[in-house]
Amino acid sequence: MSENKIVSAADAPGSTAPATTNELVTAVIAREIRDGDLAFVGVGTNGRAFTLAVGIPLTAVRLAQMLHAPSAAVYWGNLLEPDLSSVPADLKQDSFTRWQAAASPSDTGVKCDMLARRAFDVCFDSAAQVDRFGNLNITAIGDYRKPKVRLVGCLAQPEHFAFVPRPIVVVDLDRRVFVEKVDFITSVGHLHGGRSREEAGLQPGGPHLVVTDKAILDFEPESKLMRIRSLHPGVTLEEVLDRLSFRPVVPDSIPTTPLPTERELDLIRRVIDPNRVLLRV
Amino acid sequence: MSENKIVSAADAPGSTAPATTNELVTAVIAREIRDGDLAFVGVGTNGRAFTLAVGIPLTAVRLAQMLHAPSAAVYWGNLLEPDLSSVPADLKQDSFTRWQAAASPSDTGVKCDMLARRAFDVCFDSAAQVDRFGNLNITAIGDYRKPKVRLVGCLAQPEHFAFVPRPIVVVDLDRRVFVEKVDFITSVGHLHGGRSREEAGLQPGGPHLVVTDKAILDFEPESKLMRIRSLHPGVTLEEVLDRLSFRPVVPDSIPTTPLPTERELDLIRRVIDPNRVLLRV
Amino acid sequence: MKEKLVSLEDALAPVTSGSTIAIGGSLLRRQPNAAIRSLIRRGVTDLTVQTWAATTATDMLAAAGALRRYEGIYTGMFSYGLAPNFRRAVESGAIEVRDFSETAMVARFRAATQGLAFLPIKTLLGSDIADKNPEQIRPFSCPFTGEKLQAVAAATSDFTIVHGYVGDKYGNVQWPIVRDSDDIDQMIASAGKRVIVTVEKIIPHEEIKKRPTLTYIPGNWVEAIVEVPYGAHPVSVDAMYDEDDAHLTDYLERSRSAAGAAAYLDEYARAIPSHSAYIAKVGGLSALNRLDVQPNELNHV
Amino acid sequence: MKEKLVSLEDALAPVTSGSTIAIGGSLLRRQPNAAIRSLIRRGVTDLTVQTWAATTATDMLAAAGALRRYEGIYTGMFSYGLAPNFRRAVESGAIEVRDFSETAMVARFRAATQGLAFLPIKTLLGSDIADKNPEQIRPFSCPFTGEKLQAVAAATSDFTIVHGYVGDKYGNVQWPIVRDSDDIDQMIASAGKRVIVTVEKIIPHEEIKKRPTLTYIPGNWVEAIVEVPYGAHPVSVDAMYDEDDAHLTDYLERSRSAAGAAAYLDEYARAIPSHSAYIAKVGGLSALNRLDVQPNELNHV
Repeated sequence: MSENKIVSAADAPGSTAPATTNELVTAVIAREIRDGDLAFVGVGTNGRAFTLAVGIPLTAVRLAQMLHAPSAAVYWGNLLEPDLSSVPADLKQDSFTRWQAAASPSDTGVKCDMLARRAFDVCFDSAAQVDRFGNLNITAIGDYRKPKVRLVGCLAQPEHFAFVPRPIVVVDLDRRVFVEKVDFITSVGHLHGGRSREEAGLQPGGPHLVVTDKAILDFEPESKLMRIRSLHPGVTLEEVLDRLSFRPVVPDSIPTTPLPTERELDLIRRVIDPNRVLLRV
Repeated sequence: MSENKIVSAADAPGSTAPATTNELVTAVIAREIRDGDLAFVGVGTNGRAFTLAVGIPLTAVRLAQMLHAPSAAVYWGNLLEPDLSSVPADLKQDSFTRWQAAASPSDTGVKCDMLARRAFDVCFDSAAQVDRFGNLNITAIGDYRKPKVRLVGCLAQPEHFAFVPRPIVVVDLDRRVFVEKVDFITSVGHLHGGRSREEAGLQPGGPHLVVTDKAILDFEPESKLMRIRSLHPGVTLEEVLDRLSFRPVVPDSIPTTPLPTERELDLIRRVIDPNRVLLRV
Repeated sequence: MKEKLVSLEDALAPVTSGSTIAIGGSLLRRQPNAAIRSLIRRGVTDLTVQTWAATTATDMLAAAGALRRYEGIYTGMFSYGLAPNFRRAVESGAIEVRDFSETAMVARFRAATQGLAFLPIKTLLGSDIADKNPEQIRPFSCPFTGEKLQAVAAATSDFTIVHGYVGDKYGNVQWPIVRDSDDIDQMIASAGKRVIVTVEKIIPHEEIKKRPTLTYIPGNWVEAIVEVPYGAHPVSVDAMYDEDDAHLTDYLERSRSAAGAAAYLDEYARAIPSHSAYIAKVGGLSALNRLDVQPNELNHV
Repeated sequence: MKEKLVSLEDALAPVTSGSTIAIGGSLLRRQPNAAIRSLIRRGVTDLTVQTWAATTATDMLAAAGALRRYEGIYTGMFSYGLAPNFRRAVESGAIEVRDFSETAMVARFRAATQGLAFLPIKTLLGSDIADKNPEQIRPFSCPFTGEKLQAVAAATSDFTIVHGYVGDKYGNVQWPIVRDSDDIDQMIASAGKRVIVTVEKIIPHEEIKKRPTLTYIPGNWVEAIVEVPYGAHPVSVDAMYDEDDAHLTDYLERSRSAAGAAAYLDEYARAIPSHSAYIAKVGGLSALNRLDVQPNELNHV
């Protein structure tokens, strides 16, 4: 994310500095969180992938908790409703072990069952490939049997798209990521568009929003094709189209992604992530 | 059990007194327990029903542990491998809570799954009705919809007969109990005899032995009809037939149930159940 | 987090006649008796209940004529014998009974927990349990082996009522480290659509957060939580208090006739305005404290 | 009870080339790395593995060329990125991969635990996970609703290898009260035919018996138990020690080439006669003690 200024804890932006792209999308996501929502946040890896999968989602849910959704909660890793007011300062195991939470079910099946019985409202997903119908691939690039790039597998991403009503995809805009058709459908989004998802036997749902560093996208209700919802401040339509290897639905008029409010920026910078652990890169 | 002298702790029989019927059948069952066996023992109710369902089985497994099956174990109530050297002295809840054991799985499904994957070797079952093919009824006497006597239901008795290789039925001999056909098949024994059990889809197994206060019975291998295996000392064939409402298989020569050895009696009386808690009535 | 701490009456207000309720507890442990007395007091009737090893809660509902249908693995009084009121009602044909074995009932709760309409078992092949209930137990073939299996229908209910040890105002319920187990309550709660929990004691959320692995019912699953000390009386809460032998004996004695049981319910449920009045009626906390068991050094309740 | 405490080598002796093994641990927690190094040392190969979130154990087997087939939900290095050796082997076509999502893999282990050939899910409708694996994921219809479902085949294996916290000589394994969870290990152990457990520490049976609810793998399920301090190194045992960042970084650095990874395994697995030699090799207990975390006051390990 080239223009996302990387700042250290020492020079965290004051409340008057303009919003970074991470802050911008965090505020957009926060507004999608409703009071009472249970959000599934994955455990992520490191670097930028951590920011996308963990940092932005946790910051957004915490922001929503503080502003309009006090009873919104997350299931993070093994922790149901971890205390988002004290996110661990590092990723070492013992920091996770000591993170206080409402519950830490001993059997991972508890979380799987909650997914399958549709107990979650929102989830966050990154992927190596996203196609125009919002199908995701985190399994393999190229031929599945002898792939060009073997990725991590599946985790619970198929469950997210099968069972969570409002999945939010969080990825950076890139032609290699946004492909016409994913090489391997790990998570079934809107499948082949139209009613194909329901015809495959899945319940209504599928990806709801695609949050990127350049634009926010959603899906056209009938065709289920990816559609541009808003462009981030200073980003042109051409820049966005250039970073997609398929043609999305382009509305006649596209609004600009609303900037975070001063209050939102202040909470993110001063209260939620003062050490820039979550929105570091 | 009329001739089973009820003794208080104060006058527990000395090692030279003749064996009671409870002691006799306990020794018979103990010899059925093999080293390494895992036995399912139910939680029972009170009085004579407790002796049959809990007292005799626990004493028998402990006796087997001390003599020839040191690694035999029981799953009792919620406890996997409770310490049989210190059986609680009463049936109050806190005595169960404090009974030490190797494991006490928090989810009752753990025990159900162990049954279904055939992790048990032996189990003990009492019933209100037992028929000539060893089917059991603990659900209802008379019409299921408007029964003459509503009993407790099912518990895990269907599982015992479906999944445990060597179930042992422990009941007192009584015409009302040993019926031609049970009013309700709670637990499928040898069903209608012959190969009917396997034809219904059940795996080989079903009741192995029927231990009563008058005789030991088993099942004829081909017909699966109940068969007299031995008569307790002093009991005549007529007495036994008189207490069955069907004609069992009667071999030409029927041995006498072997008496407990002096060592067995001594262990039961002096070490395992010195206060006559398990074999009280 | 959302505060869910309410009064017993408010928690149970949505439970109306005709509801299907799953009831927690096993044998003489953690029957949600205070909640059941409250339902009886309000005259809720025509209930379908789903239970594990049921004792007092189900028997009192039967005595009150509030049970239309029963689905479970056992109803009795454990070491006290058969359940007199349930037995009388079933024998009179007043309660529609569907029996299930333990793996079958576990499969039913698990199916609801997993968002599935059924789960497979092979326990009840050839049994009258299946024969009498084709509506909820259906034969089918294994898609891999072709072997005979049975599909048991998910145990879906309108409300789930359990009694737990300690919890916080957000509905997070924890168990002691050393306890009896046989814990169907987590399974029943996970299967529930609207879960109402009574607990012995409300403790600060700060205490809950320190040991999240002891939370067996997360607040996220819970609609309402109520503090009801001795809420399982006259049965026990393991690690906290024992069953009340004298009270249970009296209950059973009076339950030898329908009229006696009705008089018992008049006295201990219908004429009692609240759980605190019930506590006063049975002798007050000083009498109940005598049922307390010694705390285990490992526990923190 | 039967004594099951043996040496690592004796415990693993039955595991031969061509076996199917289920491997416990999740991400950088409780990977049974000491056991895996022992299998590599002995030259066991042609393995099929079944895993949850796999990291070092599976990646080392891949580096050793010991993996024929893999079935699991994830293989990577968690916060360290992709799993280099596994990735290289899969990309070369050397490992047959079958991917499963979390509910699918849970259903597979549960099916084995429940003695069933399959369990139903509805997660993978329309996905390539199902499309590429008709052998283990089959469509069928719900016997009640007729809705589309998928049957996933039971995860049956020859051996199950997990690394636990503490246990007794009879194979009873307990977890700490405050720990990380995501605990697939109980599920994997319950699904296993022959379960081999390594633990950080053997403690007296008398200690186990005092808190039976903390036993997550009962000795009854276990074939062999082995005391292997720091047996998960270079990953962590939550509540006991953290991952070894320097060692993991070195492993990943050397794993940038197949030759580098082979040299790593020569040095840390093949040329090492025992786990105690491994401990000496990585700097001895004094070096490993530096990874220890502060004990939690609530724990008793």
